[in-house]
Amino acid sequence: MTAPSQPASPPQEGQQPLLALDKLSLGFGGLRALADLDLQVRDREIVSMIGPNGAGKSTVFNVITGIYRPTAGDVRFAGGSIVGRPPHIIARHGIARTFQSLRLFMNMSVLENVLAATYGSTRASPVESVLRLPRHRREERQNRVLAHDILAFFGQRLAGYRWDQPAYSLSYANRRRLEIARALATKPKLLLLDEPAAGMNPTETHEITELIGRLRDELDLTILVIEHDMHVVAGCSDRVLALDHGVKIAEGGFDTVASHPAVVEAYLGRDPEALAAEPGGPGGSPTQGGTKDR
Amino acid sequence: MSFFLQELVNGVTTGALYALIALGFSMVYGVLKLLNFAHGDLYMVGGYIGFFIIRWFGGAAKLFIPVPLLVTIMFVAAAVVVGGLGVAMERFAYRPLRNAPRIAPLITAIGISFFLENAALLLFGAQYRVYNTPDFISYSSGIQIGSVSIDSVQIMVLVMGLFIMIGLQQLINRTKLGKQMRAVAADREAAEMFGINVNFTIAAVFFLGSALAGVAGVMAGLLFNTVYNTIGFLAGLKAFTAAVVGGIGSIPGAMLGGLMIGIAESFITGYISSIYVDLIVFGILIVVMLVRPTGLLGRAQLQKV
Amino acid sequence: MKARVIAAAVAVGALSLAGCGSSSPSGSAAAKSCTTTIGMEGPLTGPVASLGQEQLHFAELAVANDNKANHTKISLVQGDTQLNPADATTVTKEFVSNSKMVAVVGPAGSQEVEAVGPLFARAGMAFISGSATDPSLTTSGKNPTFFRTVSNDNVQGPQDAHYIINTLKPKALMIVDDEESYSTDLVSIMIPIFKAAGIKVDHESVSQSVTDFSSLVAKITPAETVVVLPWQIAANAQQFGRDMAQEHKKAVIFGTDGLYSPGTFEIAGSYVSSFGPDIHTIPADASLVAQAQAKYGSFGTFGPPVYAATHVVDEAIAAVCKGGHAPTRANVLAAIKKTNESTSILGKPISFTAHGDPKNGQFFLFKINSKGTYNNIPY
Amino acid sequence: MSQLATDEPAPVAPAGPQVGADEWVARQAQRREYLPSWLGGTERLVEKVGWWPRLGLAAAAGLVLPLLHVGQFQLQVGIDSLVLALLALGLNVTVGWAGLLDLGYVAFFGFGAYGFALVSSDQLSAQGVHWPAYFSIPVVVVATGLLGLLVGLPSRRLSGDYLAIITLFFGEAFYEITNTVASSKLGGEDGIVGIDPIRGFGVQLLSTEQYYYLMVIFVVGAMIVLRLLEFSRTGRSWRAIRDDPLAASAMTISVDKVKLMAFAFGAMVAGLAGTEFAAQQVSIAPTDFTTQYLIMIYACLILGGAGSIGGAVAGALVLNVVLDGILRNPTYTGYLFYGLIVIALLVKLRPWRRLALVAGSTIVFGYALHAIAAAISHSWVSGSLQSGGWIASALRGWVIVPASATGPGDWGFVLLICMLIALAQVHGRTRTLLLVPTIYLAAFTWETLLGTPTNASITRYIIIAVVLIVMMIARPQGLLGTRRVEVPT
Repeated sequence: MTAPSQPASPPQEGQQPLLALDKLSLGFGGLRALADLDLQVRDREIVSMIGPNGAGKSTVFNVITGIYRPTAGDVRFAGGSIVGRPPHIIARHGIARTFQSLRLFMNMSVLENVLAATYGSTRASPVESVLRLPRHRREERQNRVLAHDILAFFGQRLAGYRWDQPAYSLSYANRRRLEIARALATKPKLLLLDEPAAGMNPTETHEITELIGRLRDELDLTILVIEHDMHVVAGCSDRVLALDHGVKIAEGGFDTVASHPAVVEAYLGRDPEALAAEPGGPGGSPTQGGTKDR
Repeated sequence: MSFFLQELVNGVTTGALYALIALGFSMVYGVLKLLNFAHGDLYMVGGYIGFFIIRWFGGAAKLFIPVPLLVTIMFVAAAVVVGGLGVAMERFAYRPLRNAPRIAPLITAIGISFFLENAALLLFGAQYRVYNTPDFISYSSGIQIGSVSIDSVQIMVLVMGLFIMIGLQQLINRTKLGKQMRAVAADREAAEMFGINVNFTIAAVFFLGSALAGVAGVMAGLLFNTVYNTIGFLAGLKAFTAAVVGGIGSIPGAMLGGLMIGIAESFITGYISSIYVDLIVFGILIVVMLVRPTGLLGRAQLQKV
Repeated sequence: MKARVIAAAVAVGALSLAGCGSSSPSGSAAAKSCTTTIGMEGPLTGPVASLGQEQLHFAELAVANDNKANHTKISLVQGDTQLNPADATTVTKEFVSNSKMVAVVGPAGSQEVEAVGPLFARAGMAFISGSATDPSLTTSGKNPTFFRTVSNDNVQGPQDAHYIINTLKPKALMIVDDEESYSTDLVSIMIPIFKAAGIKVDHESVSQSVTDFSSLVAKITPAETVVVLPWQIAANAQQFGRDMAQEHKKAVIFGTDGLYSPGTFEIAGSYVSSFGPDIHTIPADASLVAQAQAKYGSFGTFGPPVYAATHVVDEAIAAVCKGGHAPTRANVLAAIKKTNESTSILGKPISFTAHGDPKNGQFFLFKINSKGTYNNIPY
Repeated sequence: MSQLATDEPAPVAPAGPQVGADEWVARQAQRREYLPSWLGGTERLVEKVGWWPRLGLAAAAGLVLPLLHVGQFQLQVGIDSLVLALLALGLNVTVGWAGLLDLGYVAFFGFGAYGFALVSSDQLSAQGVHWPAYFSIPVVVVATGLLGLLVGLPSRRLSGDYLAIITLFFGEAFYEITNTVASSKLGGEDGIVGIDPIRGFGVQLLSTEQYYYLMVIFVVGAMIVLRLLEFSRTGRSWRAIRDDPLAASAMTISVDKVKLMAFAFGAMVAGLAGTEFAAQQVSIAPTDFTTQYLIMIYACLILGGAGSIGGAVAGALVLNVVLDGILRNPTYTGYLFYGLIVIALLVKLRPWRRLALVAGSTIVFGYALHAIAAAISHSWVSGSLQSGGWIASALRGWVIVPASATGPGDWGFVLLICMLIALAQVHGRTRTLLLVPTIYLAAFTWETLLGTPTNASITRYIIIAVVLIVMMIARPQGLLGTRRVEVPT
């Protein structure tokens, strides 16, 4: 097991953040999903979001990517506000995501899943495509190169002989990988990963942890991760953010957040005794994960 | 004023009928998310059953049993037979498709509708079958208020419609079966995990919904006298509109929608022209759907991401 | 596995061989007796199937009776048009390409005749309708091989309108079409005549599939003493009349052809004009009526004109054969043109004008009494 | 990301077999579903040939057909089938690829036909409007596409069943408008008559052959265009929004625009089919564009396999040729009926012993029953068989045909339906046992009710309905489609 490399550019005061959430609030009817959430993510930073189920983590993603519209507050990406933009425009600005409940194009082939995500970066009209005019041919060529490269990034896991198979024929773990590959094909600056390790065995979980590091190091991506598996959180994050009931309850390094009383309480209620009994719980993982010396 | 009232009475009666058909339609949609296109044809089958029962008991003019008994037999027989037909339909055609792509059960429903229409043509012939209701339920047995007349069949339809709707509402809100239905409608898999017999519940919904269509068929026969093999299509379409306008999957919505469509039709005929009835009714539907896609009483479902 | 493949292949092969074998014509029989085929087009299914079935029954009856009388071997092939021009076109193309077929009875609707006329003209094949009454079919010149045994709307529309104006004398009336061309055509012929006579006309329209008329009936004002229903479905008119009774409306119903249906439409005091006579009341037809009733049950006025049409074709074929010629399409067409029957099932002579209309076009008017009986009255 | 794009694609050798869940899943999925037994063998054989060669072969076969001394009627059936194929191709774009359930599709067909008819007849004015086809067809097709955009607008807010409903009513509204509301302009129930043939540049298409060839060209052309589109940016975006519109929008696809394009494209193909239909048919009427025909188009697409270009065409050809070419002839209908029973038994019943047992018992059962019935009353067996040819001689003395067949036939039909439903519910020995009386009852019902000439046209529709239902249960992906998964949302 290798730990991800150190953050290439440590957070500096005064540098403009790539993504900034400013007093973000969202309510569904009487239900408050997010309340006055502030978050700044700098370039090439990996930030993890943790919190119990229903804490509003995925809701943050949905607001950032334009699926929900915040009732108050602002989302600024690369300096400009993106609130109110439709999802596909936000995606074209450079924010890509994966979904907690896998949302692949199940009946399209592996390769086509990746190619479909190049829609925003291509321009060929249907007429050009039918007549196979130069722009269509050029774009298709470039897209194929891109897709090959992205899929190759996952090594043997998504190797060639599977590319023409429908996505539903992949195993659960590979579907998660393919979802990340598809997100990469939109050429993002910011990648939002919603529980990338869910449903994976320990080996695969480790691979994903490594992969997240590589994505930042090799592709210069900024990454926001939602994850329940504390091995992953501990293994890749520069910074951790804990949410509960739509409110930020802690932010900082992994160890700080994981031992923060509010976080412990949020996960386990007021009984600190149960902490040790929960192997995957926030208290247990830094030591059990044990691969990283901080 | 009396013209207005007369049109209102006519509209409410027709509307009650639409509401009954729409109820079953809406219930089935609630549990299976299936647009059961064959629902209107169940109504047609109900109409035929009523006709043949009249015939078996001597024909409209020469009945050899008392009229209340006859009407009871008609309703019970239509409810049981059509309900059974609905259950058979579900068991045979829809159940294998429960996890198939959405289009599959829809196409099957269209196929069943087509089958029922043509099977009825084959078995019962193309001629219009006539109940001849006035021969055994006299018009003069109704109520006359000024120049507004409400005949006893209309009264019966309204009263029965009201009772059925209240009963259904109670069934769904108060009984164990109703709770199961709501659970299955909300989340079939979760309901199954909680030990609810999903297959039984869905079959029950089909039975109830189809039985209502069968009852509506008999009512239509008594009211409008005529039954033939394609009456189901238009009635189904109208009920469909009613269910959607009211909010598909919602029981009070189906009632409201049915009454609205019935009254609208009546007033358009009375005050504008019969030529534009269908077009305006469809127009209402399109406007409702665009302004409030979930219908008047339907609840928006939060999309899970 | 392999064995099953072979077995299935053999089965398929056998079936297809058998199919080919039986479809080859049995040529030798044709020479001995007058053997030939005629077609019958009608709405055998669909919304007006009852009409088409009645027509089919009478065509079958005519062929059976005439074969017996003339010692011919005419067989009848049926084609379902659903009263739909597109279906009629398909069926007609099938008939025209059937080399054994020499003439066709039908189709039922004017719009269908319009669609298939050119096809029959190209094939030189005669076709006789027992119910298409649009005047333009014979006057347009597009249908040179078309004949009909019924008179056209140009006779019926004005005749009915004038009867209503002169005898029933309404101040205002309601006229309701059923959205089918037969009905809308008649309405468009009648409305100007009413308006010219100073009668206020409320023109309404309900589809044939509507069975609830209570809202429409509520609209009838006391001044409107006549309701004209040029409909094809008698059961609907009956319901219309009942809705009137229920809402205490006193207007008189005046219906046309399709409403002629004793036993179904029996609103007392109503009038029905029909292109066909009630053959129940024609003494000479008594045995035929009995025969038809025994075989098919009750019937109205749509069957007999088709019987007459089929009879015309049968006689033409018999005449050609008797003359020692082969019953080809051209021969049969020529013989039909020469038709001159001194009497017919319709109770009147049948012969055709140069355009194919029956000579001495005539409609029949009936008034329904309180027992539901239809009484023929003069116009 | 920049360094990625510059690299050449890394050559990835197919990995050798690995053990693990992934591999197992992958291998399982590779086993595509084929038709049972020998039918599947044919399927595999066809699959070995590539898509383009297959299209070439099919097109060549289509072009050669008229040279084989087929009659006018057969060619007409061919034209009708090809019109349906074109319609199914267009529907495939909207429904098969983009997954937008458009139940008003037939109105686009009608709009194309009416559009062409209006500018190619005397309908609009006394001397008429008579545009040449090279002008009118593109104009009408584009106009239909614009109408498609308009009708597609609600799809931005509505999806799934709601969209289906609203489009269904659009279709009904089209019928109402042409039939009743605008009847003075559009000819009402009579429709428009006297439509010009396709003409332009001094050429007129008049004969059936010419229209047949034109339709072959149009269908093959549409297949080529759609195939090129399927694996392009647009085609992928269509299929992406079918599988998951939300994910598609997160992946830079402008879902609204893509939906509208799918609607417009489907509508354009339907409009094109409409112009050909009007020109070839000479007259059109509102009844040409009813829900019944819509069901027919859907049946074609479903039978062939939604999402597959070849499937859409094959479905249309098979269904329409069967319906118009075979089922209009009572004798052929009989062959088809008994043939299907035999084939179904051959394919489904295994092992051989069981097949022989069922066949044997059915034969014995029939003769026994016939003998008993004959012993009781002669009138029970004195009716005449409906089937002709060798089937009749094979069945005589086996199947009971009462003198007056109508009543027993009706009950037989009802009983047959009950038996079939029962058959679907039981398994094993009971099913085998039940099969014998069911087969016999099927033959009885056929000879007394379904096969009679009077009921021929009703039987046709019953067969369409049964095909739709059985197809959906047994093979929802259609003849040529691939099975699809759908993630419930």
